[in-house]
Amino acid sequence: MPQRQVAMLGVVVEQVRAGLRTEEDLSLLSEVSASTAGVSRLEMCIQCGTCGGSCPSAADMDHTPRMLFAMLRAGMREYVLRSNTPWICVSCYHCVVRCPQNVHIADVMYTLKGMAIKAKLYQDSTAPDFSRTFVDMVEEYGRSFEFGLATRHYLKHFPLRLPSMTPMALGMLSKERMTITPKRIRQIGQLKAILKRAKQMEATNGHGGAS
Amino acid sequence: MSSGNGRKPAVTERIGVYVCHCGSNIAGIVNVQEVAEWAASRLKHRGVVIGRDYKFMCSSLGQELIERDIKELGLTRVVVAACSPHLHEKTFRVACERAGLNPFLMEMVSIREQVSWVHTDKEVATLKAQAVVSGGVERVLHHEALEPLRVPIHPATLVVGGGIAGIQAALEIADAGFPVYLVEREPSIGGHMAQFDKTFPTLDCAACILTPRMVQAGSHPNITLMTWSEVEKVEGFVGNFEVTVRKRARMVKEDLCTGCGICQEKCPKKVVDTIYEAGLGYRKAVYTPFAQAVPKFPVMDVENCTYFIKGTCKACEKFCPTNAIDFTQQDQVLRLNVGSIILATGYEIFDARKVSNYGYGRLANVFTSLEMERLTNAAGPTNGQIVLRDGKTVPKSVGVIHCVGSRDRNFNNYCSVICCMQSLKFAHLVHERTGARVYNFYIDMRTPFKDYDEFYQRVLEEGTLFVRGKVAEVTDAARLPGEEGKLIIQVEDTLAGKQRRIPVDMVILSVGLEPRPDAQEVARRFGISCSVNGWFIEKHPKLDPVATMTEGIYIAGCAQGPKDIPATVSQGAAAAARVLGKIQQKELALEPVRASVLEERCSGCRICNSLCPFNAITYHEDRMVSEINPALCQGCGTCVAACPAGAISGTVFSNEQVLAQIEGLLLLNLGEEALAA
Amino acid sequence: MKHYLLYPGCSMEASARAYYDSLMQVAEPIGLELEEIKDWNCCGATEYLGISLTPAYALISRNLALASQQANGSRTVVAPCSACYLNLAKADYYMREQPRLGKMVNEALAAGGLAYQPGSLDVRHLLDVIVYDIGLETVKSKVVRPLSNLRVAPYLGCMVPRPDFEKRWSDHEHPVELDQLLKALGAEVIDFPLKTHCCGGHMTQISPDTAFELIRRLVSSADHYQADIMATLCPMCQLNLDAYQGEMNRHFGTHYRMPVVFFTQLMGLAFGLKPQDLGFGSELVSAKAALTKIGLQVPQAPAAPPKGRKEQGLPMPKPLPPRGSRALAEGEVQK
Amino acid sequence: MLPRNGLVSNEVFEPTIIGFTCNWCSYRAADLAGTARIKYPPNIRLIRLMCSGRLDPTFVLKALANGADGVLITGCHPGECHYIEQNYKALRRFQLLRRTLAGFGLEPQRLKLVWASAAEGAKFAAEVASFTEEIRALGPLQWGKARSAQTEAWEEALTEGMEVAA
Repeated sequence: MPQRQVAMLGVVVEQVRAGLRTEEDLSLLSEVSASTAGVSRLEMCIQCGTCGGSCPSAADMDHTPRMLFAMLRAGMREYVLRSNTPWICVSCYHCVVRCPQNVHIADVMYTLKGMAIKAKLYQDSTAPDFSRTFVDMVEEYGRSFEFGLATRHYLKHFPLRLPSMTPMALGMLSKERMTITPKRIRQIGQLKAILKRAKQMEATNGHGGAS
Repeated sequence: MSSGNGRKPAVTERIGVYVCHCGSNIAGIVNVQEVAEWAASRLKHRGVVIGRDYKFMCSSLGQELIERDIKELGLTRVVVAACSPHLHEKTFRVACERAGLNPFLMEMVSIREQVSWVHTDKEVATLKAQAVVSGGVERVLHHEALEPLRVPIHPATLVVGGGIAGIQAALEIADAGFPVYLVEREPSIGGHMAQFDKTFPTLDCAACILTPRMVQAGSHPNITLMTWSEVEKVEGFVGNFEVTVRKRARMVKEDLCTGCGICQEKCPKKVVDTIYEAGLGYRKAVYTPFAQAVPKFPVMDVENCTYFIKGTCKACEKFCPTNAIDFTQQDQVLRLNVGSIILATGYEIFDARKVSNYGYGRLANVFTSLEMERLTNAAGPTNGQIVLRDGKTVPKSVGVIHCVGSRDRNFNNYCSVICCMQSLKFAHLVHERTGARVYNFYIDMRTPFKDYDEFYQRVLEEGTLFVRGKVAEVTDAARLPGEEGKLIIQVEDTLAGKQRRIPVDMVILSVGLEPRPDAQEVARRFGISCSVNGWFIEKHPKLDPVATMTEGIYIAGCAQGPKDIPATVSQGAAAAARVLGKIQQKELALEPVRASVLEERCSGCRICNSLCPFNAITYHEDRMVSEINPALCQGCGTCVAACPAGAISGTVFSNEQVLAQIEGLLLLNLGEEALAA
Repeated sequence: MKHYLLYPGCSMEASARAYYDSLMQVAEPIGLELEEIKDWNCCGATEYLGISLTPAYALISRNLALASQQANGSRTVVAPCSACYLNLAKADYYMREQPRLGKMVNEALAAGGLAYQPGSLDVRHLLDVIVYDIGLETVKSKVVRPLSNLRVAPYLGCMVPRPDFEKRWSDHEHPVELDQLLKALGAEVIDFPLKTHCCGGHMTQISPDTAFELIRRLVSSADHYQADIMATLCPMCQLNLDAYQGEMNRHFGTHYRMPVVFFTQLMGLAFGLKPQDLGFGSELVSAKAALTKIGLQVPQAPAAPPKGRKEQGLPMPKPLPPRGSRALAEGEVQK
Repeated sequence: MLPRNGLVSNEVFEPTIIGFTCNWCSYRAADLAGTARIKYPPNIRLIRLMCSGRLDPTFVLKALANGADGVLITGCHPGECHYIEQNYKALRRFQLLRRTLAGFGLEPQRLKLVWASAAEGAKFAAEVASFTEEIRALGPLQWGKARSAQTEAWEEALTEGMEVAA
């Protein structure tokens, strides 16, 4: 192998190590786009920062949404999927309606959450667990169940906060705004069958199934 | 005429078929080589002796190719498959003529606008292109040698719109010695430029450079100025348009008025001036929009005049020293004959209220760029003082937001061209006049053209703080210390990668330019077209940005698309040059599309007589036949289609030609072998 | 009577009981007939979408499928909860925008013997239906106890006016519908600049510090405008602003006491219904003080002085005409 | 069976459509659709006339008799005719032609009239697309066997230069 090519190979190895695996990751953008509900228009981003400027929780994000999109374009898979940005997104849709390119930003955030969970790259937040707990409950009962969820979640993640939350929880209970027993829908079997089929399709068609 | 499916009899004509690649515009979708070869082989029995494809048929080399074939192969007919005939029919006709072939023996078919640009499947597009070529081949067989009709060109020109584009065009033509009618909707000429204070990048005083031109236009012996007027109707054709203009009643007798201004002074009715003062100042019910208005005569706004509303007042009449006020004046409808028309109807500014997150209309100290022009203008409502909406407080910090309503799919998905420079101008003026801290918020800084980027450098030097980021919102909801009572601009500073909240006293929205709200209607009236975004469409985006698809109608200024003053003036002058060129020709060659009656077949039923919109058909009682006057006939062909005896034929669009084209398009000419294929 | 299918959503049965109760109380007088979709399930809120796509949309669409079965002469599904409204509307819209998604979802629904044809239902929010179908005039005609002197901050939160696929609202950021409704009830409505800003959503669970800041912004702004009460139309917003207000106060060392109720509760009050029947008393930040303000029935105070401009002031641009109304005539007249 | 230029695939019927355009409006609308790169189905083949008033009913019948499955007539909006009012004549002929088609046992919907100004490139493309779908739904044009005698007579009339009211 000529000297030059060997040197180039070294660069590629370095890039792989740095998480810049250009070879496969230039497809990252289209992968995210294809896994998003509706037409994401992600490739249309002009990096104007409307999203990052609009975001009510930008201060707590490690990257603004705009930066995340730049990283997506650069194929920086690990940086993107390790980012807390999608988890801090509150789905307020300010960025979506203001985006001059009509990028479906909020839905891209949902996609990134799903990809991060699947890639097991984002573990240091309570958020995936909250989502998981919520989803488990919905799958079991067909309804969400705030009291059970909140206690389970707080016990696990904010045990120290729980005592200070007690007055609130008691207030909610005494005012009959929290139920202790969950409701279950009548045809839970039907729902379970539907979700089972959906999950099978998801598994065979990859994330989002919309490839 | 045959309608059968069988093979056509052999023909004696010798046809050349030329398929253009148009770079990759056609060749990217249509297999041009295959089309040319297909024509040469499959249409051989229809007279096609040669089929060629070439990169750019319209280039001189492409044309020479056709000319050489005409001479060397003895072609008697030519079919060119390329772009729309509206673009290059003339080019190829002239080429044929040079080679000694009558230009009307050439047929041009569109495989770009009608095939490659609108279809995606390469195979199907190629098949369609073949059918289109086949239609052209069948049609051209029925073409006849014709001579163009020659009509005189009326030397007068109509210029619509009295902004700087229209003024420039009118002056150029008038100076060359030809009459011009300059029609303006508002009471005065001057347009948007008359509202500005300074012009970028030289910071010339707009009024100082514009006013002399306005005065010149107003007093030029060759210019008939018609302000407070609108074009209602356009009839006729290039060289001989007949235009109907409604001159609205001014309620002021122009021959008596001296323009002294006493009526305005005495009028008790104050009205917010939404046009000239951009809603930031007041005018009276009888008014000239500004002191240097041309003409100097005021107009009466009858919708707001107390006399017209309540029946009493007449203060203006009482005080007018020359008795020039006339409350009984009526609109005048004038008919003008002109040979050419220049449309310079300008633009409207984007309505900033639509971007509700910027708070215009809700937050007092958010201003539009046009309001800012009035604020900085020494003749404006604040005498050039840059103050907040309370009319007195000088801002200590100002934010200028670029791209408002532009480059945004929620509003206008195009760059408005002038806003970056306009915003830099505001930054400079605010800095110079108030010493305030200035922030400019931009997405991309666009400063092309002479001395523009130098101006950017200068504004940088002056200490303007540039933030790269499209502003997310302007709010008065204070959240942090120091924000109370301020307008907070929330933005991602994309170069720092952080969200910022910047409190300022005043926000200036650099709003984009939009087509006039009635642009579509005006386009229809003049028989031209508008783009998807509503701007008038030029004949060719690169090579003919001044003419339109309709002969004799030219466009100039922002009506064609956003542009700055130098470009506007250039286009006005260019349109004038084109008109002058036409006038110098004195006469014009027109398509010889005309109908004529074959007397021996005419049964004298007179059906056609009433159908002709131009009264070109007369009935001869003595011979009991109808006859068409070729000078009056415009070639619409309605009579041809209507004649029950088939006695009327039309040149260029004869029955034979159209029916043959149908057969060709349906590939009936291929004969039996096509069925097997 | 106007007939609609109702998708109440999980919160209406628990934390937002007051919303449900007051809705049931005011529906009848204004001629709103609501038929609950039988055996509906949770819409997945904002959580399921972040886990996986097809199951999330299948979960939402089961409700659409049930609703279209039950249609019963109405093709309109009314959702009072913002998140439910958005999820249902979004599923319907995306399945139309991207037919592939519709196909996948229907394949999943088939496992439960269900099907849904995207676009066959209209998903609308309760407020939309009240303002645009029932009409403000009808609402006004039922008012017997005008909420005069009650300063209300209209608060819509995010997901009702955005992303608004069907362009049902007057604006994404400053919609006027809730203001109009509250004004029809006789309330004094403040021009609340944060009316569509975020309440924190599920951040109260995930990142409480983030949520507290968002709650603080809203409550402090309403307080700054001297609102007596905030009126909302979303169970999540109400829960966050009401139940976590004390926690937020502790976090920042502030002392806000801003009651937050559902707009239907205020409608009921204006209609002369009893506060206890409307779910009053279930809020953690008591609305008592605000209620006293109406109970006192203070006679009409002299109208506030008109917002006259200062002599040297510059005129303001006119506001954009609301959706559907005639464009305003040019040339505002100044006496 | 007439040659359909390879547009018949096994699954979907690909109709052949002839479109008549006015030089001043709809032909320019087609140009504009092209310039704006607005895609539409390739089934249509256009013929330029100076005015929709030039449309001889024979043209339509000729096209349908010789393999077109549908005919689209396009012209300037009412009141905007370049030749003052000739498009109204096209409208009248269109209505007559539709009745004629029904008389021949053909679906009158195979003929459609659309107004498109020079500015309406997008509209032109959308109309072509929807008309193509309409014709596709109707299926290939079938001259009813029972009517073959009539058709023959009609074909004859065509060659002689048919008389259809103006």
